[in-house]
Amino acid sequence: MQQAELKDIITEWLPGATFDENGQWLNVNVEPKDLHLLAVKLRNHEHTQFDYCFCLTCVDWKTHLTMVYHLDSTKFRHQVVVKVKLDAAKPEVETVSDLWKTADFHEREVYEMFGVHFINHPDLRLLILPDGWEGKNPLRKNFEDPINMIKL
Amino acid sequence: MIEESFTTAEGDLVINVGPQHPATHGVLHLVITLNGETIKKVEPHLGYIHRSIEKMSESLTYRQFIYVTSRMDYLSAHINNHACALCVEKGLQIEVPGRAQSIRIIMDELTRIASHELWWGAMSMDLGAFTPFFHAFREREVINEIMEETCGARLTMNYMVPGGVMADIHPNFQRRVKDFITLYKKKIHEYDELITGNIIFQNRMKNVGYLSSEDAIAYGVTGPAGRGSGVSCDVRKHSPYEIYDKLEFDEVLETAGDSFARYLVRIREMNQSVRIIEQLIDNIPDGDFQAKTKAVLKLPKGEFYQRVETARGELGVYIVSEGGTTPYRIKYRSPGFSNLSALDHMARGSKLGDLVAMMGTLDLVIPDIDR
Amino acid sequence: MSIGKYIKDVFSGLWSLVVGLKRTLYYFTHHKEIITEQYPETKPVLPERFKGEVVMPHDEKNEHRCTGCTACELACPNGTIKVITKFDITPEGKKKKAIDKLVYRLELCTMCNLCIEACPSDAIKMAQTFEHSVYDRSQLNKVLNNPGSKIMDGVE
Amino acid sequence: MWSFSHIADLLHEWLSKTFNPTFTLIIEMVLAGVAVIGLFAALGLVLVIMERKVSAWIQIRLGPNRVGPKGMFQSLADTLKLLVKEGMTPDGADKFLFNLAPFIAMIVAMLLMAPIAFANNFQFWDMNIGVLYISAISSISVISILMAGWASNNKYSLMGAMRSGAQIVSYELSAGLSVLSVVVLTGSLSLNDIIHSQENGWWIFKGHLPIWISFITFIIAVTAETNRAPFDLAEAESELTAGFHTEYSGMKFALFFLAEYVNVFIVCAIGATLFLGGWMPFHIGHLQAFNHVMDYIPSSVWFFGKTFFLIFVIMWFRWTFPRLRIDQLLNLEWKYLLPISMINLLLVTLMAIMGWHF
Repeated sequence: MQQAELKDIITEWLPGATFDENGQWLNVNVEPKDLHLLAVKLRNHEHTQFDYCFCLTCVDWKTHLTMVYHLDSTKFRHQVVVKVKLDAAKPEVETVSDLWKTADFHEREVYEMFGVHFINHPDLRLLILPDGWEGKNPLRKNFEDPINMIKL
Repeated sequence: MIEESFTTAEGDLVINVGPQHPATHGVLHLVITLNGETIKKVEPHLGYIHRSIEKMSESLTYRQFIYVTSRMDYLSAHINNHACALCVEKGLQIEVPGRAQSIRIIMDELTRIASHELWWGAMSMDLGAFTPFFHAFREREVINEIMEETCGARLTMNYMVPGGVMADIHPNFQRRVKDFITLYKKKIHEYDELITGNIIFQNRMKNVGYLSSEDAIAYGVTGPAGRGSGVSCDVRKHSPYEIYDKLEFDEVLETAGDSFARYLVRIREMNQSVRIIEQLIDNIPDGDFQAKTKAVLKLPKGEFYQRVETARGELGVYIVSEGGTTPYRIKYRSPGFSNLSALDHMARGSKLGDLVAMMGTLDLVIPDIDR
Repeated sequence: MSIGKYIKDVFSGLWSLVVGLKRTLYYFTHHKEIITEQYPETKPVLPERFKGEVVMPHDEKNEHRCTGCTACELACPNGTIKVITKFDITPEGKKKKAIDKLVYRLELCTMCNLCIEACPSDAIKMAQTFEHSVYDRSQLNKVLNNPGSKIMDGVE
Repeated sequence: MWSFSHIADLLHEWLSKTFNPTFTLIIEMVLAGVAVIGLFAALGLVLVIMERKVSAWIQIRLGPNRVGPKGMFQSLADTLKLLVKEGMTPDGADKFLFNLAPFIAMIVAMLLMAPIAFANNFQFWDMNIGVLYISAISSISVISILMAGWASNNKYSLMGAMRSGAQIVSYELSAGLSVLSVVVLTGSLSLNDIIHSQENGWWIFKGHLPIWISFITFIIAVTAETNRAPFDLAEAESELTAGFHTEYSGMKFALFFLAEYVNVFIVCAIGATLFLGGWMPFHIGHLQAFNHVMDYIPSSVWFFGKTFFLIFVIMWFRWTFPRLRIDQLLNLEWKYLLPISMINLLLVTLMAIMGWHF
């Protein structure tokens, strides 16, 4: 499906979504509350069938966080990027691990690295960081670790 | 008191496979709940060699950050470097000379063969056959020597730079690659004699660690593991980079979805890699090995994503640039991380001995998972 | 399972084992296939591109080509190289920047070759040494320019 | 000619002349004990270096080549290292059983030495139920493994021990049945009689297909019984790190290691005795000249040659095959080996009754 068609079909589902076509793929910006709804449609609609989430990550923009979902369809081979702007102080978004199981691990990684809380995630625990790690999120821009800093 | 600590409330045995364990080939820590010999749950605990490569890359320039990625999946170091170089080139819109493209692909495919050979040996060793390990290293050593001669290092080459490759190929390169192909063709049937045809091996592999194609897609299992489940997930085919679209090779697909299918995919993929190298080795175009680039690279503001096929699956490099000399954020979508997430699903209900076969055929490289 | 298939299974299984045994027996009896290298006695011949350690070549007059431009220091991703400069007085009485010390910390080096690529005057290169083990980590901090060395004429 | 039996006879004569009968017996027993322990030590050293060389050559390596000529003293150096190492006992372990287990393994291996005929007329104890004695005693070795696994208080050890228990108990059956087929043909349980029954041809060269089948079953079963690869599930290092001896170190580990090799030697010696004619030289029909040349080779050389050939075969297996899974291991025994060896035994019995063998 071409970018224009994708844009039309997503606008139909979510009139509030905004688009950015400058990049490699179509970028869709949605509100956190709409994410799961859009994800279900993208995953299951017969013309989109985005069944493969090949990248799931987060970007810290200091003022806010952005969740980035890269979706691919193994049937149609079209891609789309869904972006969700999150509040930096209390980032919360609904999980998509029920739709793409790979999101389970990736969301756990984002949870510990950025502190994003995923609502309804089945097993939101630390995955990479050691047990008892509290508060600080290493990939946030304001992260500082004066003890383990290597001084050159 | 011994009895109390030994089992869970349900009477299950919880054992820690790793962080130091012969089968994990690194510091992977799996907490396994066992009922007798049958696995009830596998829970990976990661991070024992997490070096925060993503965070490190944020403070390195676009030339510097490439070398770190050799340390992610150290068995496909070339391909990792390639992915980063491609992503930077995409941002800068550099046209890579044809000579560099051919060299890059030959290097990638040699890396893939070397990686699969090490996997073959290590996986056979996990299953209890020690001899294949040494036999596989004999061929792998030849590739390593080719790498050493041209790139100056055996494992972490840092040969790809934005715009091409760091140095031209060594004068001996073509001859030695051809020698390697001759040797490879002479020895590859021994792999089948030793391991593939062996009845014990086949029984250990068949119907073990079944992963349906739907599950493989859902878990994001890519590379030979995904293709063993019948998912057409070869990035070289569906979104080709460099000159892969002009080359003749087949995407190896097996539909059984078990460990043996994943094994066969890797073995056949080596033959396809040899086929690619044979097409290119005599036709490396003349010209520059590196495009002219500025001394200080600055990517325009924006987001760039590059997908490549490493020996283990799809590697994604996601660069967010703010227009500076260093990336604002880098995400590496490593294949091992997603492949590992399917392990629990595959392992439930199997025997403890099968776990080794599954981990072997998923071809987990721990630094790739932890990054 | 029929009896015929049972017997066929047994024999094909045994045959597959015999094929493997034949292969290992071949290697057991053919000792010229052995690939072991006896390392300390026979040292490996390393190709000239092998990246072992950064060195600064000096000529017979104890002169090097380093201008102290710090390009290598900037190119290094790990902060391995530290260029300490001083000011020489040239015969014309002008002040000229030159290196006092070029400190190289081997323990931090990943042999990525970026410093050598960056060097505009080819002052440093990779050596093919590889036996770097020492008893004390401080021995890995090296000063690359020889004591009393100075810059070669004509290198700017 | 200087043969073992000759030396033993001379010694016995001299001792009888010098001392009274009771004292002679005591001295002879002490000497036998010393001989067994010496044989143990020698076997350990020889078999370890042999295994390392065999594996090295199969794996296109050189193997140990630094200590002594061609690395022949490597295992001696290893033994010295293990001797001076600290033998640790883990905190939660059952200390008594933990320390006892390696000795049980050794004692069982020592007891098995008794009825083996090392050369013509050279046997520690020629008992009339030699075969029965061996199958009875060799079953005890599982106790030491279970003991070690349980007492270590380690989950890997326990699993290894449990696997080993299931394995050894099952494979006893087909090993026993395949031994029985020779016993049936010979009509005697004494190892000496069995050897003498092969005077005009070793059992596997007499052309009986059932004996071939039982020979193959025997080799497979004893490989499993001694926990050697491809049946080394008790210590499967990629699954259970080291199985039942995970927690052992130093000399206690060395004893397990030694017991494994001595067990391999013993089962191969039994295999050589039952199927390959023990110390009997190789004869071809009526080629008198050839047969005389063969007779000239001492009987002990024949015995050790055959035994070491079988040991090599078992090592060859180890360095070629991948390991089986536990359920496949039991499948192999109960679905394949056991039925085959039972039918085979039936055939052999029929042959013996009808007098078809020669």
